[in-house]
Amino acid sequence: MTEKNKPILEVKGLKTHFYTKRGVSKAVDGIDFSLYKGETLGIVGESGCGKSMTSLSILRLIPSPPGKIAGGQVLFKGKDLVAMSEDEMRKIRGNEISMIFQEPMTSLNPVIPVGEQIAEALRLHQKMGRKAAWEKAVEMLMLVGIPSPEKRAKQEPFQLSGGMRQRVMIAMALACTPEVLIADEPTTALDVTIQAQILELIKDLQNKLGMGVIMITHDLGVVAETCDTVAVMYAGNIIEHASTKKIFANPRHPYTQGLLDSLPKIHEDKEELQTIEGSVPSPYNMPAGCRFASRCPYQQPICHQQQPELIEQNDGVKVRCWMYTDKWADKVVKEEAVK
Amino acid sequence: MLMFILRRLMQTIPVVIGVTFVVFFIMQLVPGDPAVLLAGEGASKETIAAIREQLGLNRPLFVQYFDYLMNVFRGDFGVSLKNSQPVLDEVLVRLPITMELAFFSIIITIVLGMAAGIISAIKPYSLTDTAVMIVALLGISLPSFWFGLMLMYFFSVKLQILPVAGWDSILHTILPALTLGAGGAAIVARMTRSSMLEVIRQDYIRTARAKGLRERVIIYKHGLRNALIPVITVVGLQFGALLGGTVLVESIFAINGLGRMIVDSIRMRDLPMVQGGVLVASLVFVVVNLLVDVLYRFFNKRIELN
Amino acid sequence: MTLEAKTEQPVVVKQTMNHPQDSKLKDFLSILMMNKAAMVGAIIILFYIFVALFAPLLAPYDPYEIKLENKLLPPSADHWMGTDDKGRDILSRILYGSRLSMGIGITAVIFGAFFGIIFGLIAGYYGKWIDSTIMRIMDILLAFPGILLALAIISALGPGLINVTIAVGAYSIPLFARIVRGSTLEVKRLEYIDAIRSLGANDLTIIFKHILPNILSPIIVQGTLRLATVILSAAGLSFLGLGAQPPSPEWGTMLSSGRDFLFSAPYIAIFPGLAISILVLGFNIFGDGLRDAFDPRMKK
Amino acid sequence: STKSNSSNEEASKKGGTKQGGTLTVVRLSDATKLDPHFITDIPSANIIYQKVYQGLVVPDKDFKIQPLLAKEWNVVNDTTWEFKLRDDVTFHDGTPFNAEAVKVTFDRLLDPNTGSPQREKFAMITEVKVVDDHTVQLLLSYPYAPLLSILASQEGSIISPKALTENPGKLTEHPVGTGPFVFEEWKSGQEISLKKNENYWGKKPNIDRVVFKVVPEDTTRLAMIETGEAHINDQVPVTELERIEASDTMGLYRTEGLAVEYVGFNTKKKPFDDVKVRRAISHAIEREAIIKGVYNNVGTLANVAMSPKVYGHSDKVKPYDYDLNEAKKLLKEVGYESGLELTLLTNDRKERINMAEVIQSQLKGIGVNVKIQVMEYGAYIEMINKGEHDLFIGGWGNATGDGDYNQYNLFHTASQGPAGNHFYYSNPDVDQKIEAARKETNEAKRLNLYEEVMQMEIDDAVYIPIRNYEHMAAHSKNVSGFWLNAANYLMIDDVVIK
Amino acid sequence: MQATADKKVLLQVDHLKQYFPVKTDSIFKPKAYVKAVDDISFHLYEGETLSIVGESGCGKSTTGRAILRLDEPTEGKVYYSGKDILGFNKKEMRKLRGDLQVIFQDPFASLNPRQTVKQILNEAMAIQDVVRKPKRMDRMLELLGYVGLPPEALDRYPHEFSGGQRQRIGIARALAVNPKLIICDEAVSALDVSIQAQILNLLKKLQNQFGLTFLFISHDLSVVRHISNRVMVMYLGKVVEIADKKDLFDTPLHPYTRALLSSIPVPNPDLKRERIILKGDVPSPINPPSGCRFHTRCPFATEKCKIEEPALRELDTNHLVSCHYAENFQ
Ligand SMILES: Nc1ncnc2c1ncn2[C@@H]1O[C@H](COP(=O)(O)OP(=O)(O)OP(=O)(O)O)[C@@H](O)[C@H]1O
Ligand SMILES: Nc1ncnc2c1ncn2[C@@H]1O[C@H](COP(=O)(O)OP(=O)(O)OP(=O)(O)O)[C@@H](O)[C@H]1O
Ligand SMILES: [Mg+2]
Ligand SMILES: [Mg+2]
Repeated sequence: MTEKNKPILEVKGLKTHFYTKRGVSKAVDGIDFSLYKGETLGIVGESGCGKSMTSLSILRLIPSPPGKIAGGQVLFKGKDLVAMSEDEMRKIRGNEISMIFQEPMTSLNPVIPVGEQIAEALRLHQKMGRKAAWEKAVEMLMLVGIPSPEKRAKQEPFQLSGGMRQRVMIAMALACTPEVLIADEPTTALDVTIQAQILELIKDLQNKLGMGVIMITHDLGVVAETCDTVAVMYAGNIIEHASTKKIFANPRHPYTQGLLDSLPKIHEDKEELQTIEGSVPSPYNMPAGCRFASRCPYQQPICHQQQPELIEQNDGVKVRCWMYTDKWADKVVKEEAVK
Repeated sequence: MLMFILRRLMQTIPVVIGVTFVVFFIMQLVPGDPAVLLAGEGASKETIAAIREQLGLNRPLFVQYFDYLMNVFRGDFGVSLKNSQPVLDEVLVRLPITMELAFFSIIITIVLGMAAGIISAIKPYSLTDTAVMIVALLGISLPSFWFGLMLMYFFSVKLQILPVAGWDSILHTILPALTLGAGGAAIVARMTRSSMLEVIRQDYIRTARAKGLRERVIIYKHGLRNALIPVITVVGLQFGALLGGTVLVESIFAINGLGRMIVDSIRMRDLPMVQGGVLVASLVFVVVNLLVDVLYRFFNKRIELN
Repeated sequence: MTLEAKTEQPVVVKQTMNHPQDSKLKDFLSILMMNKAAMVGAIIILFYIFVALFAPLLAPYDPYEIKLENKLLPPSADHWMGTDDKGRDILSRILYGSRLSMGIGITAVIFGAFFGIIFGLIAGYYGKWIDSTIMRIMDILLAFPGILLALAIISALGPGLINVTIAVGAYSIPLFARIVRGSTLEVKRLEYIDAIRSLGANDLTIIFKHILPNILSPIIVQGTLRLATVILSAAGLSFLGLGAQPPSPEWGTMLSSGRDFLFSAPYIAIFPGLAISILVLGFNIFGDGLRDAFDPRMKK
Repeated sequence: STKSNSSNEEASKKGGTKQGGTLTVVRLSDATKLDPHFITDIPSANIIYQKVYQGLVVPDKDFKIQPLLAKEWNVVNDTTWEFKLRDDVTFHDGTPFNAEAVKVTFDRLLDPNTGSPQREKFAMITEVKVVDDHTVQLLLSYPYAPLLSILASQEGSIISPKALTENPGKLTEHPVGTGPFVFEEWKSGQEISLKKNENYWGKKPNIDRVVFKVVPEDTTRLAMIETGEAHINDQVPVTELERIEASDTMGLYRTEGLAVEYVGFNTKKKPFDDVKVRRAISHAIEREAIIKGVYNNVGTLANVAMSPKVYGHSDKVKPYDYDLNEAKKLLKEVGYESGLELTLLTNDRKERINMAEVIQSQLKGIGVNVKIQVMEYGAYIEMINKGEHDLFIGGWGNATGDGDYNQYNLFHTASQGPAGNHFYYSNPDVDQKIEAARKETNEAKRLNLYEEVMQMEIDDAVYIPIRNYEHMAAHSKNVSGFWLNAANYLMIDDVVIK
Repeated sequence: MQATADKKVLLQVDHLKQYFPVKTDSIFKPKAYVKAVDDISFHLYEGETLSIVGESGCGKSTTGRAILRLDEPTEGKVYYSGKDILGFNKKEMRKLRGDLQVIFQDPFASLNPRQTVKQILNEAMAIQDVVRKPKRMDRMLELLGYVGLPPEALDRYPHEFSGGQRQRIGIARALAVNPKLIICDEAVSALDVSIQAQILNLLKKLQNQFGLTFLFISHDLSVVRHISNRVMVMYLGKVVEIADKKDLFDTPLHPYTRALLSSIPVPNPDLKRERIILKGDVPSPINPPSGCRFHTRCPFATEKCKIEEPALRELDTNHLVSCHYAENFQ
């Protein structure tokens, strides 16, 4: 993709913590990334690693209390969203930055016709009249490929199938032609054939509208097919960030490696799959060192002592692992790992 | 929808028949002979026997019940043992009064309850919220007859701004409706609050926020309508409780309603009146439930899919 | 079949928890403790239970002793809550009455819950015509306005503590049945029920060992809330002259006989009224707290 | 003769009486039927008695019989009574009142096909003979001394012959009589209204209308009087006495009644078939405490089951005195010194429950353990009619004010059960004397007979007399001129509303 | 292990139908049915893994449940070891249940939250009475060993385990009664990839160890490809294709299978495949389309497909397909 020099969205050291009675859960703990116009950034990682919270933090939609943005900046076209007033923020939501949620079943208001759910954002942000907004809503439904959109617009969500509802969500998100679209697992609830339709649709629309897309998923297949760059998250951190090709061809971080290895490959037969032993540390009680250290096949003392930084390698791949630093004792292992 | 209503109406038939059956046989268990009560002080055995004969109380129970049922289907609810008036007339005089009372009460329940619930839910855990909820809890915890008498004491006897009893003008309805509606209002308030808080946690509210809508729009347009669904159910159930409560309120405020009629008739062992009264009361209850279901469906069409 | 040496070392999430049963209870209690309202409710209820248990020790006078010369004394140092129209000490009567009123409440709820649970479980588990038959019968019960049902039952059985209990308990049956049926339908769909079924367990085992324990929380919540209602209904029956038999110091009876003095000696009605209201309040807020504590969203 | 401390009677006499207005009377329960031949309850009778309907004779304030529709009467022989009727009376429907009307009324009452529950009271009448248009004779099968008292009661009301022949069924809901008030409307369960009879033969009432409203709750009724929403409440709880007296908007009217209250024994049931047990318990009840403590001194201490207002009463008969030692001694004699368990049955009237509690507490003193059984009226009646009770609290209304209605129903063997003898008492001597008294036309002899009978009953300790009724009414201070007769009928002819 | 023709048939499903009545508003309208499974036949060889794939709602779970008689099938026959188990009475069925076990999708819902692992396993053994009481403890430890859980796990409650561990408990419970056939209904769908891999490895290991037969229900084709010997593709209550895994993945003969295979996102950005994007949504099983049920979405549908329902026919050895034009894809 064409990388314009200035990113449209820049996340710097974002921290989102949950202050609960059990302690502080560091769901997002220092995230940095940039998104350029027309680019699709994939965020992957296993369940609970903080993907959704990252995206919600960008729009300042984290449930609060108990959640709170504890630090960092989210620069949208140079302005810091974190520091904005709620009124200003509202002007951006749904207008310049939109979001598609994971669950099409529950993310639409069950008692309001879908057309109205699209039109209300248009009336608000584009100052359209009732009629114009409705017509535009119908047009949007047509754009996302819903047959007989005039009829469908008047229906309520329960009358639509899952795939259609997800399309409605997309139409809603795109109605005001935002510059950034955040798609939080837009297809997990859907069948593969429908998933293919939806992904195709998002890609099409992105090409048409040229927006930056953040695609959140844990399906590496989806990432491979749709994203330009990928950020891999683990326990509230990005642990690797690179172009899609590079990550799949040559994963650096042991976690990324483990993840790719544990996928059953559709075009090869293996009797036994690779697995990653152990489990994710509790978000209430993060280890001092690398968060993957206890599960890492290459772990060394330093890994347990200090958390590595996300460091950009020569080839532009960013990785958060001691192996790729000078502090790593056993260079051989590192070489092997790179290979 | 029409079909749904029709089917539900059909379903009420066995319920209503069941009700008459239960009433009939419970009343047989009740000690006390209507003939004796009608005969009055000092009546001889012969007099009592004559009255019993005259009322047809000598026939076998099943014959009595069956006859009764058949007559009901023909629209004949029998005559009161007490004053020989057609039961249907007596019931129809009182039904509108009780319905009026119930109507005003449920209005109080709904308006007061929802308003309080919304006020509470908008700023949960605030001082207002706590205050409103404490009042609501008190409302639930007061025995209604006690509350009614207190209201009467203050507003009618002390302040003399409202009439004590009767059912003649709109002023007369205030205290009884308040007495009857207060408990329900408290329940509805709490329900509305928790339902609102629940709804506000839902994904679609997040969606609405993500669209950049104002908080007010989110609460009233996206929140309230959904929050009302469980509230409607509660209001429906409340209506049932309310019908039961009319007995006490009608006694206190001397309202000539169905509840009091049934109680008086039970005391007089006036079986046809009890039957007729309970039959109509339960019909009302069933119809109200049906109405609630229809409303429920209206607000939440999703359940049609199941 | 050999035990493989190389087993993947599983990670046990909470290494520290050695007594799961305790910890569950503790979890639950700690959530309950955090809910201030529920604590207030629990304290109120415990206080009443304490009073009920030690009424003979706490009561300054014999609650039954009639001293007509002392009648209608206003509250004073001798009689903190005054005396009633027969010269009995109201405080002592209220203290003793706690046994009756709570007794009625608890027994009635247990009575209602018992049958409600059985009907609800059977209806929910077996479904089909059994379900519709049972639920129609429940509808019939429900279609009677509650107090009328109670009235009918009491007229049939005669007044008295036990019959009042049965009467107000009976109206709780359909309510419990509905809740239990709903929860049963929900739990029945869960996969562990299918799992146990596919192991060949019989219906009784499934219903009582696997479904019932998992639907207890709504039942308990409903139970505490019902307790509140039941106590009020029992008082309402006393108002209609169908409550406990004299000279029982049952609160509803005291309250309703006090209404004759509402304007001249209001304390006769006020104190039992307060006793009822506060207890009902206690059960209500405790029930609400329980509901929160049982709410899976509050757990983690 | 009444203890009335209210100013209402005097008020009506002085000054120019104000005309018009609607009198509102609030009452516990609704009427059941308005046909005098079928009425069996006071609330119904009260609506029509002396208001819509009148009889040949009427009791005055002292319950002495006075002429009404009959100007005069004489006893032709033991079994023939002749009445001279007024000739200036018409029924509300315009039919003239005459001897024929009397005949038609009584013929209907006596016709077994009518099925009147009151028929038996008049069973001694064999024929009603029209002598001329305004003279009528009642022929009796046997001498019957209290005839006038039953003619004066509401059952003796004379009904419009036109209404009777055309549509007797309608009389249940629409009475047609000769009284000062004409029936207007009956809203079942709510109120009954009567309006002034503009063609009344006697002194026309001051008020235009009277409404009897049903207000079941005691507190509410009184509150209505207090606020002026209603004028008269003739059922006042004894506990409110002081409050009413202290109020500046309410007045209290009190008058002695015909009814009595007593504690009865089921003499058929063990151990109450033993007169000693009955006497023991009679000795152990401190009746004065009940009058004062429970009844707040409303009513007087009864000495027999007949009120002083009833013809035949004697104050020479003395009940058992309060003597615990004697009671214990008697119990010991019959082997109950270690205690006795019994059940005291009462209906759910508040005062009676209170009385039961007090009795329970009193009997504890002689080691008798009383279980109180409160029953709702219907069940209570059924229980005592079946004779399943031990001890019960009962009362007798004495609607006619004559000793026969009292003694025959309460104590005659033939009256066991529903008719009134719930003591299941049977004593041939008593039976015989009651029958004799019934036929005795000599007043002194008759009174003597009753005195003897009552003494026998007390000796047999059939019951423990407790209280002679006193009727009370609370009224708004702006009404005056009403009174309650001894049978608790509200009299409103002279009412004035300020 | 290969499924060969001379293998013994363990389970035979013949013309199985499962219709669920749906509530209609009308009392006059005929009752409507969800035709969740509509006349399907297949068999399972001993020791093999047969997978059922297809989109959500196509009747996979229903098939599994019908075989287990968790729901009584509307019509058809199920033979287990040659015996018609639908004719079994309650008692016989209870006994048979020892042979047929099931592992469910949701590791959170499939264990009674109020029972410890010990109680769960103990109850399973007690119900089927497979192990005498004194020996049960040893057996439980053995079972835990198979699924890779430490002995301490016995005293814990399900909520104290992670999803993967719970799924292991479910597997241990199924193994406790020495089953021959295990139906895995989406047994790994709810798990994260790395845990999914652990469980898949475990299942394979156990199959090798005990000669188990699996009916593996999933919609994840890469998982299916990994674990199965043969694959059956369902669409809207019908079988559209059954074949050996290799045949199916290499030469899918049904247009639906082809679309399905091409829809799977492959975690390889270099692999650019030609994707068949289907139009429209899955039709309702209450009113399935006439003729070939797939014709509404099929890119190759003709008039014939709308009218005539294709039979399931053997186009290649062991490769059955129900499409009029399957030959075109050979
Ligand atoms: N309300 C909350 N209270 C406390 N912690 C929370 C809350 N919501 C989320 N978290 C924490 O935030 C972490 C990240 O959650 P998030 O939803 O971002 O995960 P995710 O990567 O989107 O997972 P998934 O793939 O399951 O959607 C979780 O581990 C959880 O502990
Ligand atoms: N008990 C039931 N009552 C009514 N309809 C049912 C019932 N069980 C399943 N169905 C319907 O039968 C169809 C097939 O369901 P089934 O659960 O077998 O699908 P599936 O292939 O397992 O789907 P998934 O991949 O979502 O689990 C669906 O349309 C479903 O709605
Ligand atoms: Mg997420
Ligand atoms: Mg399934």
